[in-house]
Amino acid sequence: MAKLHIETTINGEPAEFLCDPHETLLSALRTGLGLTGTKEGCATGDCGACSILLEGRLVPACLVLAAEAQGRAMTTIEGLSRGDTLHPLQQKFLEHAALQCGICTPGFIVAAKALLDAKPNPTEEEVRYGLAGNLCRCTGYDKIIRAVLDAASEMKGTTA
Amino acid sequence: MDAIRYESPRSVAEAVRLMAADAGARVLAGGTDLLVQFRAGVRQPSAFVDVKRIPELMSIAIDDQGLRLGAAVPAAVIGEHAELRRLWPGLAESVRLIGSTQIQGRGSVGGNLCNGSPAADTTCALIVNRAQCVIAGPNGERTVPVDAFCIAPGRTVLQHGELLVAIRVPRPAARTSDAYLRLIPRTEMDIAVAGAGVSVTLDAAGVCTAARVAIGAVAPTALRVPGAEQALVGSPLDEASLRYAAEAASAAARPIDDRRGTAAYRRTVAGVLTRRAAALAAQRARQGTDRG
Amino acid sequence: MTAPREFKYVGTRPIRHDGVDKVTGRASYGADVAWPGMLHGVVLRSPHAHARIVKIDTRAAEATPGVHAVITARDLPETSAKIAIGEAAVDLRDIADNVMARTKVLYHGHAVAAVAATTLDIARRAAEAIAVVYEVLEPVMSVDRAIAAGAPILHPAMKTTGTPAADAGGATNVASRLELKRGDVDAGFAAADLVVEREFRTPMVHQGYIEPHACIARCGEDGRAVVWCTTQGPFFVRDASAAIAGLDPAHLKVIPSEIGGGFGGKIVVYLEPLALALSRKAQRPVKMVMGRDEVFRATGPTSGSRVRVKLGARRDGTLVAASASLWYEAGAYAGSPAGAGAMCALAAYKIPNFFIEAHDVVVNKPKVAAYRAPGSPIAAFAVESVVDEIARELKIDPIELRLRNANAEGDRAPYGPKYGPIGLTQVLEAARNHPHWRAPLGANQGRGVAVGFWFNAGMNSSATVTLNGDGSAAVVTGNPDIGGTRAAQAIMVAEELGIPVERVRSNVGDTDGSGYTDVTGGSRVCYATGMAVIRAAEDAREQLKARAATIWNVSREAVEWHDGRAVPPEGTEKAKPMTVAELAAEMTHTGGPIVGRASLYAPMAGPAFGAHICDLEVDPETGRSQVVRYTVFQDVGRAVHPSYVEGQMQGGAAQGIGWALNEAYVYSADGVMENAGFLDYRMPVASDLPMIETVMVEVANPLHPYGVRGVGEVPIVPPLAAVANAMRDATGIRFTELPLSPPRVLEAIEAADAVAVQA
Amino acid sequence: MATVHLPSGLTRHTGGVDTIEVDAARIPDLFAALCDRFPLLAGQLNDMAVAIDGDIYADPGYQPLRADSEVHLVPRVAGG
Repeated sequence: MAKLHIETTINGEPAEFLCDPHETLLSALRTGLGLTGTKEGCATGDCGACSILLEGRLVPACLVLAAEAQGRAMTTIEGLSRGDTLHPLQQKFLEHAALQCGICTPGFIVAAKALLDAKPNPTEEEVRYGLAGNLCRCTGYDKIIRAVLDAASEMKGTTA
Repeated sequence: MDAIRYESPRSVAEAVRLMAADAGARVLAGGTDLLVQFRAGVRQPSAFVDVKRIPELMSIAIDDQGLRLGAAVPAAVIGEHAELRRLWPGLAESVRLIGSTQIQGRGSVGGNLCNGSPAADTTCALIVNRAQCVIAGPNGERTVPVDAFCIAPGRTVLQHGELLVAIRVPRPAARTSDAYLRLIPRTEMDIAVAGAGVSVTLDAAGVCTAARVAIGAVAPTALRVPGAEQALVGSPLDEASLRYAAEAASAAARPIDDRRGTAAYRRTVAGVLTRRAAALAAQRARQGTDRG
Repeated sequence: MTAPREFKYVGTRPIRHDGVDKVTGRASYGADVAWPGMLHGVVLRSPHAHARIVKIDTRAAEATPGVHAVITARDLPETSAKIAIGEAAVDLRDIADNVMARTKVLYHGHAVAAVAATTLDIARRAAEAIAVVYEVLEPVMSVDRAIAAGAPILHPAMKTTGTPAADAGGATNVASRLELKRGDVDAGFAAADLVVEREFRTPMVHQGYIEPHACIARCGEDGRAVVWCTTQGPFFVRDASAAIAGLDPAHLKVIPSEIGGGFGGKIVVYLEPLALALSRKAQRPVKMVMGRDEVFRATGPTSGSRVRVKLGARRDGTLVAASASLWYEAGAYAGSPAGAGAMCALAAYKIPNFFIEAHDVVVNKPKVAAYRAPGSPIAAFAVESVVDEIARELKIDPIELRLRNANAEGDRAPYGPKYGPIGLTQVLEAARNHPHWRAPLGANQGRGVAVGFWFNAGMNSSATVTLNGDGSAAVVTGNPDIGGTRAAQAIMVAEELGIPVERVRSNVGDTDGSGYTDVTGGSRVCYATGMAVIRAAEDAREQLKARAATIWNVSREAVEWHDGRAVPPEGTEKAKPMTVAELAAEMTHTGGPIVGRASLYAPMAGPAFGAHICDLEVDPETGRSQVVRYTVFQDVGRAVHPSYVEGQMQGGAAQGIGWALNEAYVYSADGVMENAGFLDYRMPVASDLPMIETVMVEVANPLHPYGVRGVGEVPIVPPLAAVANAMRDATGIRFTELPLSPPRVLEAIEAADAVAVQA
Repeated sequence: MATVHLPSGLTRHTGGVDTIEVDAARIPDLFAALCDRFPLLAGQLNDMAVAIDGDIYADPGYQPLRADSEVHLVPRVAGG
């Protein structure tokens, strides 16, 4: 089975990998490129743990073929912090204890970034519906929503 | 997994050639249904034909004729199109209801239609907006009304070698508007247990001169409900006419029991949603500025 | 620890230092690891819910290029060792048969064979090439069917243990029966002014952790093996996997990964013994990761149930008699939490006369595992619903009625011993005085209240506290950290040594690196392991005091300790107080490195109570409902890190709300789960819930130096009834079967309207 | 003399007796005394947890008893 050679940009850096034609982008990220920050919770697009940004658009990496990434730019959780400074969302998730086991946290932070990019000053309801595609079983969502609202107010005006 | 191919045609013609040459090939737009079925072993394509690099399938255009919506345009992109949301609020609503934000980043109206689910959110809204499906195939292009596009659960009118290129929606007449509502147990993420789309046109006095009603998840395909339409036409869309329309919708429904809901429940709720969608469409039509 | 102690760090909310890895995606979970030369393992699972295995032919699979090992139950030794799993001792024979079926498959998805190959695709294709001949049997899919005359028998040799019913005898699907009695229940009911009896049903539900089970195992030529896996109990994985795979536990090390949620479902083993057996055969590491459908079909949900409850009360609301009959699905093998349910059912109330019987019934569904306060939510759903009916009937405020009957210190628990200090009354008073209880309700809205109880576990824990030359410290325990317990442990060490929390790193050790420790579960980690951490820190502090004594040449007893400093006795010349950092810098010449150490067996841990208030809005035309306000009150003993205590209260409430409203295993007639995925197994999403307010009540637990009580499990107990009581308030209908799905609610509303029309 | 309370499930092995005074310094001695007096109890006790003056020990081992200890035998419970 001949593998495909895919050239992409991931977190601002060129990256290339080999993949099977039917391989998902999630599998290519985790095994091909060793970026295990994006997690698999269901492989059917229903849990949000594999959320990434593909050309700036929030998508489930488990429902994208790795081959589709040819020539496209992606952002994963590993790309959110700059050097040793965390993204405001990462910092607020820690300050609000908005995570317990943490398996859903990467997906939530990437989805929250996409939400704040589109709506810098969201209401609680807009945050809840914007993040309805990310399942969390530990927190009951309360502290996650507070962390995102807090990050939004801190980031207002600055495009992080 | 013998050799599955990945193709990424740049034109409709190239896509048609690929589809015609391989009966096992399947069109890949958002993949939110196809890749789940592939992963579950329900579908074994011999090739994925990724159509997202073909301009005609990825564009949105509105002219005085109406809307031309590329079959592969992601729901999220449609949701951000202000003019489309203004002219067809019910259609925009149905598109926004397809899954979560993540699914919206991938799922398309064309994909929703071609998956052929009786519970598909956009089909009812497309039917009541008199949409037409633009199909390209080995012997050229043809157009099919959306009411006839899905023929059974998971089966559409597409022949071997054909693919859905775009959906055309005529510009709404003056004092016309639509609405789409669905019933899901949670507030997001679920497949519709029942759905209803309504479009109404009012005259200057507020009397309904034309109406279209379609209900989803209550039959092998989305259903138009002429009985409900007749109940609305000629009335001022008051409580009584909406109630008759609801009863007609419930009567027309042919639901089944499954893991998502009971038949009796779907029948009742199809009526409730028809009444509420008709009220919302009427309110929008009354408020609507002249969109002629 | 009687006098209330002033704390410097306990009760503060430091940022957990291990959190940075989690928010940056660096934290390593079960499936995140790949070892050189690794093969991929997959499991072939039964397509039948109940069948005898006639023949398994693996030749075609073994011949597939790229396949390095194929195993069936024949590759695993027969074992009947008993092994402790949490407090309950468990017969490994059942766990081993559940890991891979030997002669019979007992549920759809039951493991039958496993394959290891160079790629997942090859392994999957090879698994499909394994030919299994089954003799299909009629499946038993409910308690009612299991106990009906002539029902198929899952385990021909099964006898009802415990206190079999009088008419018991012969082949049965009732694995055990338990009785709890007190006083004269008939006399009690005779003396009651009001008797209310209802029968309740709940479906099988799953813990719903977002991380599927995953592990990687390497078995060397010398029989020495290592397993990296996501688990709540690395020591149990070591001992059970060794026994099931036929390895010497002395040669097996288990390294717990970060764990992506467990709630009791990751206390058991499913993949680890198979990965070890495959690796031994292939002589290469083998990685196995479950798909979400496998997690639903073939791990350990909690019991579906049928519970009948009858309560008798006098006109003034005093409960005088209670009887309950609990029937819990055990799944394919004995072992439902029916006993725990029986003991928790009446734990809140002083009822002089009661009779409770609890049955553990096998059915052709996956073997149930623990799910957060196992058995208690099901029992509370029934009892708290009937208590609500009695309050309504007698026109007494539902909190007032509960206060009148609330157990307090010195009262005898239904399961026997007297309660120590417990906070039920304080929790109920906090609920009654909270603005939520009096807030106005909107149209179609209702309010419900319910209480919940859990024992909280003690058991075995070990901890070491290692001092570094700069005065910082590292603590190591054997408990995987699901809910932030590492942060609490850092606080405890900081408190005992008097150093800043940021200078304490907490670590989860592997089974070689930490002393034996029981599972993370039973709400025990902050209590029991916390106690070991405190004693280990005290041990380190005593060694520091001894070093100060050496430096000042005084007796050890004469050295005092205040606020992180060793203080010399009055008048010792050339001696000034020394900080931990100063003492640690000297440690290599005052006696060598300092390692504080403690291990202990902690008794059952100070039971805890919670009360929840739920406001629910119901759409009468569609039966849809939405939680519009929710407040959790809970006796936490002492909150070490309040943010993570609140997190447990909010997370438990959300799971309970999901259980009440939309979650359920839906089975076809032939025993196949029809909604084995997150689309149709509907767990609450962010937009389904309001903010969940938390009110912590702190009634100190005398068994813990800081008064800590377990907090993890109580919060899932009240929501089922709190939501159902709110539904009753909103619709006027008493629902006795979960989930309260829109179809079920609308059907009842329409039926009630029809009756109203006729009346 | 420790006072031992048996759960109703075990009283069928003791002819209905549910409270017994036993002279024992530690749990193993208490179990031995119980089994001497009620042979049918043998083998029934090792799956039980033991509450001694309110504190429950899932694995009672060699726990000591005070002269006036109150002991309850309690079914074991697995946490979640």
